[in-house]
Amino acid sequence: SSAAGKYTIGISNTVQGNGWREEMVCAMKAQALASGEVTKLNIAHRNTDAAGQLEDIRNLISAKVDAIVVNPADPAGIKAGLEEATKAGIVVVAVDQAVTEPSAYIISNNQEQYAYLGAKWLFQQMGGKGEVFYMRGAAGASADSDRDKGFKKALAEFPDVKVAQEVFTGWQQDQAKQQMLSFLATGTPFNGVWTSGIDNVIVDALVESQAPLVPVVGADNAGFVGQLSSVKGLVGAAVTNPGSIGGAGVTLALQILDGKKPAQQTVLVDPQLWDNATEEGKAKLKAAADPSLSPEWPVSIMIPGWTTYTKDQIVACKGPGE
Amino acid sequence: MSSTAITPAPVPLGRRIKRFMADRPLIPLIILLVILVVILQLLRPGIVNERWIANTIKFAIPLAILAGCQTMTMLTGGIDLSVGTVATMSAFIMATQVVNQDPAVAFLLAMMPAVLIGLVNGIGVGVFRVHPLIMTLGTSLIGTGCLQVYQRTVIASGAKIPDFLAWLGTGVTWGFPNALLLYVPLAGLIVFTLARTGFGRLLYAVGDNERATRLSGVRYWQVITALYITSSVLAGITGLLYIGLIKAPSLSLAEPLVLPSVAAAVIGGTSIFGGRGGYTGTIVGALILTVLTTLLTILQMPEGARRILFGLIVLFVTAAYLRIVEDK
Amino acid sequence: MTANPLLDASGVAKNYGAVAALRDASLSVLPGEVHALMGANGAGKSTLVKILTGAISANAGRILIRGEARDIRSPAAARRAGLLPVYQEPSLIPDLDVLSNLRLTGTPVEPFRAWVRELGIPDLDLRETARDIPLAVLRVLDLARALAVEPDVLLLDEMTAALPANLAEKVLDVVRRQGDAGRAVIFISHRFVEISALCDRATVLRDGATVGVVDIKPGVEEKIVELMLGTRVVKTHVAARTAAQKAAPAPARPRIAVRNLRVGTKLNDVSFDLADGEVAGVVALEGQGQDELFAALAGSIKPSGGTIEVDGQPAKFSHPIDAIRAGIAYVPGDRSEALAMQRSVRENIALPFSAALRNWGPIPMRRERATVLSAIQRLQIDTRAQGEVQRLSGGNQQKVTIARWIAADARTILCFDPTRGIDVGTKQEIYLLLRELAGHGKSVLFYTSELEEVQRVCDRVIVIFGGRLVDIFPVEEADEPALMRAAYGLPRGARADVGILADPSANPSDSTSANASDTPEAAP
Amino acid sequence: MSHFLRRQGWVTGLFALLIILFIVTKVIQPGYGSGDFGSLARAVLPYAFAVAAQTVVVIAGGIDLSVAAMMALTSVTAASMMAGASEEYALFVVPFVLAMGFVLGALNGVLIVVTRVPDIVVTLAMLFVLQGAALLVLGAPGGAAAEWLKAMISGTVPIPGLPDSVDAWVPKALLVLVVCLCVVWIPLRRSRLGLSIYAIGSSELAAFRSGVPVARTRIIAYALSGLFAAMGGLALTMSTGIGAPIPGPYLLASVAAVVLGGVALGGGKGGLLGPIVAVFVLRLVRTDLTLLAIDPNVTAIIEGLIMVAVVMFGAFITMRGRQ
Ligand SMILES: Nc1ncnc2c1ncn2[C@@H]1O[C@H](COP(=O)(O)OP(=O)(O)OP(=O)(O)O)[C@@H](O)[C@H]1O
Ligand SMILES: Nc1ncnc2c1ncn2[C@@H]1O[C@H](COP(=O)(O)OP(=O)(O)OP(=O)(O)O)[C@@H](O)[C@H]1O
Ligand SMILES: [Mg+2]
Ligand SMILES: [Mg+2]
Repeated sequence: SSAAGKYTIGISNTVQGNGWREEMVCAMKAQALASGEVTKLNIAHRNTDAAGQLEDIRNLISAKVDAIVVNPADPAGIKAGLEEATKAGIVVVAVDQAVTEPSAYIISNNQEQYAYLGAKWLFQQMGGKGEVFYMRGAAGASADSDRDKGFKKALAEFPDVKVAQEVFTGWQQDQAKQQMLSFLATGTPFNGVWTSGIDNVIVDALVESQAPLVPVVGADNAGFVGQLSSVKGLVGAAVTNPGSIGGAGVTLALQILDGKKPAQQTVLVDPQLWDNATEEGKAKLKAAADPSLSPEWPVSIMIPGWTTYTKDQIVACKGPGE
Repeated sequence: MSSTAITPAPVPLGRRIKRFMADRPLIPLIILLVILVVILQLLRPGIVNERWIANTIKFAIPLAILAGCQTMTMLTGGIDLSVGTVATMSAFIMATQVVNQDPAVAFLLAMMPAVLIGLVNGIGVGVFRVHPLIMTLGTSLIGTGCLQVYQRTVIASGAKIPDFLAWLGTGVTWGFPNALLLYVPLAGLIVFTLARTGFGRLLYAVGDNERATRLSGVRYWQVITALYITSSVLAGITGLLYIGLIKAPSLSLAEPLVLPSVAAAVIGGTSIFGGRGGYTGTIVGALILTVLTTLLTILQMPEGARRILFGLIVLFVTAAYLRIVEDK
Repeated sequence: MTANPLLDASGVAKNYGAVAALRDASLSVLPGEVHALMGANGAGKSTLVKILTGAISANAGRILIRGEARDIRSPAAARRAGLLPVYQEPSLIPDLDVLSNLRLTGTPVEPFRAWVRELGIPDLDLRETARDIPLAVLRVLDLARALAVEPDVLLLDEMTAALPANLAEKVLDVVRRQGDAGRAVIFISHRFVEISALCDRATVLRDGATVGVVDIKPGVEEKIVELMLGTRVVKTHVAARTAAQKAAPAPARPRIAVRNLRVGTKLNDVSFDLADGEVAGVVALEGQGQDELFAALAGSIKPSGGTIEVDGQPAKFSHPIDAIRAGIAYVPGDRSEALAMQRSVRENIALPFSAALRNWGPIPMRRERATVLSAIQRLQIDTRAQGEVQRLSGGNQQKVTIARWIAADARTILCFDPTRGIDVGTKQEIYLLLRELAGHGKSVLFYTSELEEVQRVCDRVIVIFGGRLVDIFPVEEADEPALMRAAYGLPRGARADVGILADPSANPSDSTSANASDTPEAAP
Repeated sequence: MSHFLRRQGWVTGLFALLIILFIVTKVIQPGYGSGDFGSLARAVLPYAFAVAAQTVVVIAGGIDLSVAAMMALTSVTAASMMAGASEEYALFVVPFVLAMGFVLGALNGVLIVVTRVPDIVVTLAMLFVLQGAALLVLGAPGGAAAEWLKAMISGTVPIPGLPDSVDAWVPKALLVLVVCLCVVWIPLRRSRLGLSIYAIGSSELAAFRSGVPVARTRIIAYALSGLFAAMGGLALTMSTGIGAPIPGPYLLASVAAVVLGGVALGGGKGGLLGPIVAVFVLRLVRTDLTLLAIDPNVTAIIEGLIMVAVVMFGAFITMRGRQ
């Protein structure tokens, strides 16, 4: 049952101009193309909020797509739209973050786990004690509050680790770098930095101001992964947060359309941690490093078992019919 | 109305100080800046050191240049909201083109969209009389879209920050940020242009009374087009400097600077209605905002409270400044 | 007039920073009187009116209304106290139609309509947006709006300055009847004719202080002028053209030749020449096409037909810069159209220097200062508040608009009512200046709403009516009655009664006394 | 008179554009029906209130950069108050939130009047303050909305005397919008206060001299803006069922729609109808772009082009009209 091009798939995404999300959309396109089952992708991709995403989802329903793959602006906020889609016979798959609508399928990065894994590694590196600079994402974003849960969980396991300072970077590079530099200037002692994925500018800041290179946790962005093997004296770990989850979402949607429903509504893709403190981690980092990618793109451009496109395909960022 | 008799009383000291400051609006601004720095030092003793000053200046410079764009456009009663997009575009294009191209070629390519957007803004505002807010907002939307389309074509080639830009953006020589090498002449040029050139005169005059300038033989569209191109080129240069500072090209690199750049110009005493203001105040305004950001980062309080405080302080500073400078 | 004063202000002072607009002004107005408030430009007349009506607050002073101290903090409060102003600038909301403007101020519509008709505007559309209404009509509407609520004290700040003679006449008529009805009017004007014809008493201000109150009777004008100007009395008057001047040989080629000029429906088939060394007057009632004529010559609007030749070459102006390049400068009647109000006197005067693209570079400061200073001295501009032009008085602002073109050394100057709202002293200076320019070989086209100026300044007079050029007078024949008749479109030689002020025979004492005080030499 | 015609002409033109867009939509997607129109109405709702909020202050000669933040704050306040509360409690929440918008809006106005800082700066500062307050109310998206509130904007109401096929084209969301706007706007337009708002926008000096209480009028204009923004915040909570402390894209959208709707930035001119029609146009363009499955990045370019082109066109017409 794989006659070329049977389905139209709608995609809804509400953050634009961020490397991670761009990779996600490209993965969706590449996967749709590689699967050979999709005639057309219908992509609604802009900066907006839950209400705007509801609008996009309803427009996709009007466009009579067969499935909708959505990165939700908010787990609960788009419930009504997803419900309407299911009622209209459309398969709904949420990627990256969960949704509360029970009829929707979810394939997501485990955000809580993401933070827990990195924080735990960091606290171990610090020898179970000391001060940590906690650089969060955007205040009020659901991914940020999920990650905060994971971070707090790890923190609870290490009673001697204290948060020296907590800031919101807004997931903005310049703000994060300025915050780091200001923090350095205060002379507050600290033994580690946890970042919510704005990582390479933090390493830059440490290097530029000739501050002691404390362990840094970041995400698997190409820039940071490169730094982990190139910056001398830097100890750090990249926690995977693949944008290619978008491709996996398309695969899941196609499976369901083809009648192969997963056992559970929710499929979690657990993050991995690659550190440069162990040989094993170094090997993984080396394998993953890809200086040709834009530094904002996560290097894990594929998810084994879920994506079937080639690197060329995702980099070309072309969907079916383009 | 009081019925006091008119006695030419000696001018009280407070009033004299006020008048002194009103004549030199830069002084109260600098005092405000110093107060902020003192508060910072009290909160975190030792923070105000050479390194901190260098860092503050480094971050204030891109903001100050963009605020210069706002100052000049605001003098004519306009505003340039496309500076963020323009700076981002030139930074992104520079970083991606320099991988395969000669740096000089990459530079030219990077400045192209800046000139183009400035030209379109200028024509829209100057010839078609579209409100600058809308015009520059529109072109920045278009620019962002174009950048995103472009972005896909260069993913495979990656990005690189030219060493020179990194040196300029982050380097420090004898305690002075290298960026001053670019900024001091640039700021001097802006100040000079506004005060001592025909073009500067026209900016003030056009913002004050456009009909009067027309009757004096000024072609509005020429002034406005030149202005918006200048503004865009400055924004493009800021983008290059900024990418050297941040060293991570992204598709929204300089967007966060747009609203602060407007705020810096206003805090610095430039009227958004045109005809009034200058660049020296803007420079101090940019420094005030940068110090304020640090101050708020240092404070241990919930993010919400931090933002509330930021808003209140910006309001307070502007109001206090106006109070001091207005001599009515 | 033995009654108690309706309005009694004393010791009023107002400072703008270092500038004292008023120092010690007093004013007392009796019921039933039309009281003139006089003073040179910048004496503080407008400031006093604004204080009395709550538009600005005073630094000191006492105001009694019917003997009671009143605290007037806003125009609305003044209105409640029975004080209604018509300010020097129009006060209708530009983007609202007339009806909404009335509703906003709570003005009854029917009386307003009646007053408007009475004031000589029979066909006003109440739905028209104020922005689209000509300035002169706006002034009249402002007045009608004030009259409609039957105020106890009406304050008119240069009400007639921007009005053509026909409308001014109606206004004077109405004002006089206000006085007869037992109300009081405070009347500001620089025109002695009007003061003599209308007012009972005059309060004279000089440099922000009241320097005298006089009864208006024949011959008092000389005294008023003395009070107004203090030591600055101007005795040099411009004589009518002497025979020698008249004999100046006409140049072979006119500086500007206008042929069959047409602008939409407003101006039709106008042809005339303007020679070097001549001041040509233009006389017309309000809205007869003179605005369009000046705008077309200045390059502000494009004519829809006809030609303009400059020095024998056909010229096409698509922007004022084209006219300026051809040496033609335009001084608009409305100062706010010509000045960058927040900029300095110097920058305003130097503005044309920077206009051309090639002059956008560094300014030669020293040369500029010299040029500007000489222009300022030549026009005797009071530069005490030169940091911002908006702080100058109206008359000094007007001088700046002219100084600009003196500095730029324009060959032809189009002056549209340059003496609007200007004191006698300054007026004399401007007359002298225009003559002097002509003496240096410049040409001047001079529109005026005050007919008596024609005799003093012009060599020839062009009369426009209904968009057509109806007559060209040599100055000797251009006495006021003749001009007035021509302006009304009546053929030369016709005798018709056109108003109390225009015909000296209708009101001999007023007219002669005005002339006597102003320009004895020019008396017919 | 010509000005009046011009203004009405602009709104008529916008209506024509809207109808053309509906026809285009029907051509692109022949199945486009009443349900889809209902979706459009619901999408329009928050934008329409944001635009109404902006329109009032722009007419009064100001600008309000805090519109979106105000919506976020009122939305999180409503959502957090209704979380876990009874359905009836929402009857209290709605007026409370509206009053809160009104008061905070008035605060904007008071600050502008008292500090004499330009409105653009005051409302920019308030943007941060309100955003911060929203974050304090709800650190992350959450809360809930009463079912009856959510139901208020979904589906249609049977209108007696109208056949169901017509009814279906009158979604509840549209009714809510029309009723809310009219209840405030129509009495305002007819009152002296409304005139005063236009007056201070047109010429503050002339308004003052005409006896308009300028400061009070300005404060009320901002208060009304706050009220409309609170309606917008409630609309967000009604449609999503939650409150989100990060403001949506309503600020720039509101300014753009105000200008597209024929309200001059600078004040004194225009009405509410134009901007609301402009919102419908902008939302329908987005629908069409989605239906056409256009490359999403090109979508941004197209939206920018439309904005610039329409406004340039308007400017061009005015210029021609003037000559
Ligand atoms: N806003 C202001 N700021 C500073 N100075 C001012 C201001 N308004 C008026 N003045 C000054 O106050 C003085 C009186 O001005 P005012 O307008 O009352 O004069 P006036 O007698 O009405 O003159 P005119 O006949 O030219 O209208 C002038 O010297 C003027 O420069
Ligand atoms: N900045 C200035 N300061 C003082 N005077 C100036 C200034 N700029 C120009 N002028 C004078 O104003 C007049 C006109 O200047 P401008 O340079 O526009 O000359 P122009 O008449 O257009 O020149 P050209 O004859 O070369 O076309 C000249 O008399 C010049 O000396
Ligand atoms: Mg006056
Ligand atoms: Mg005056």
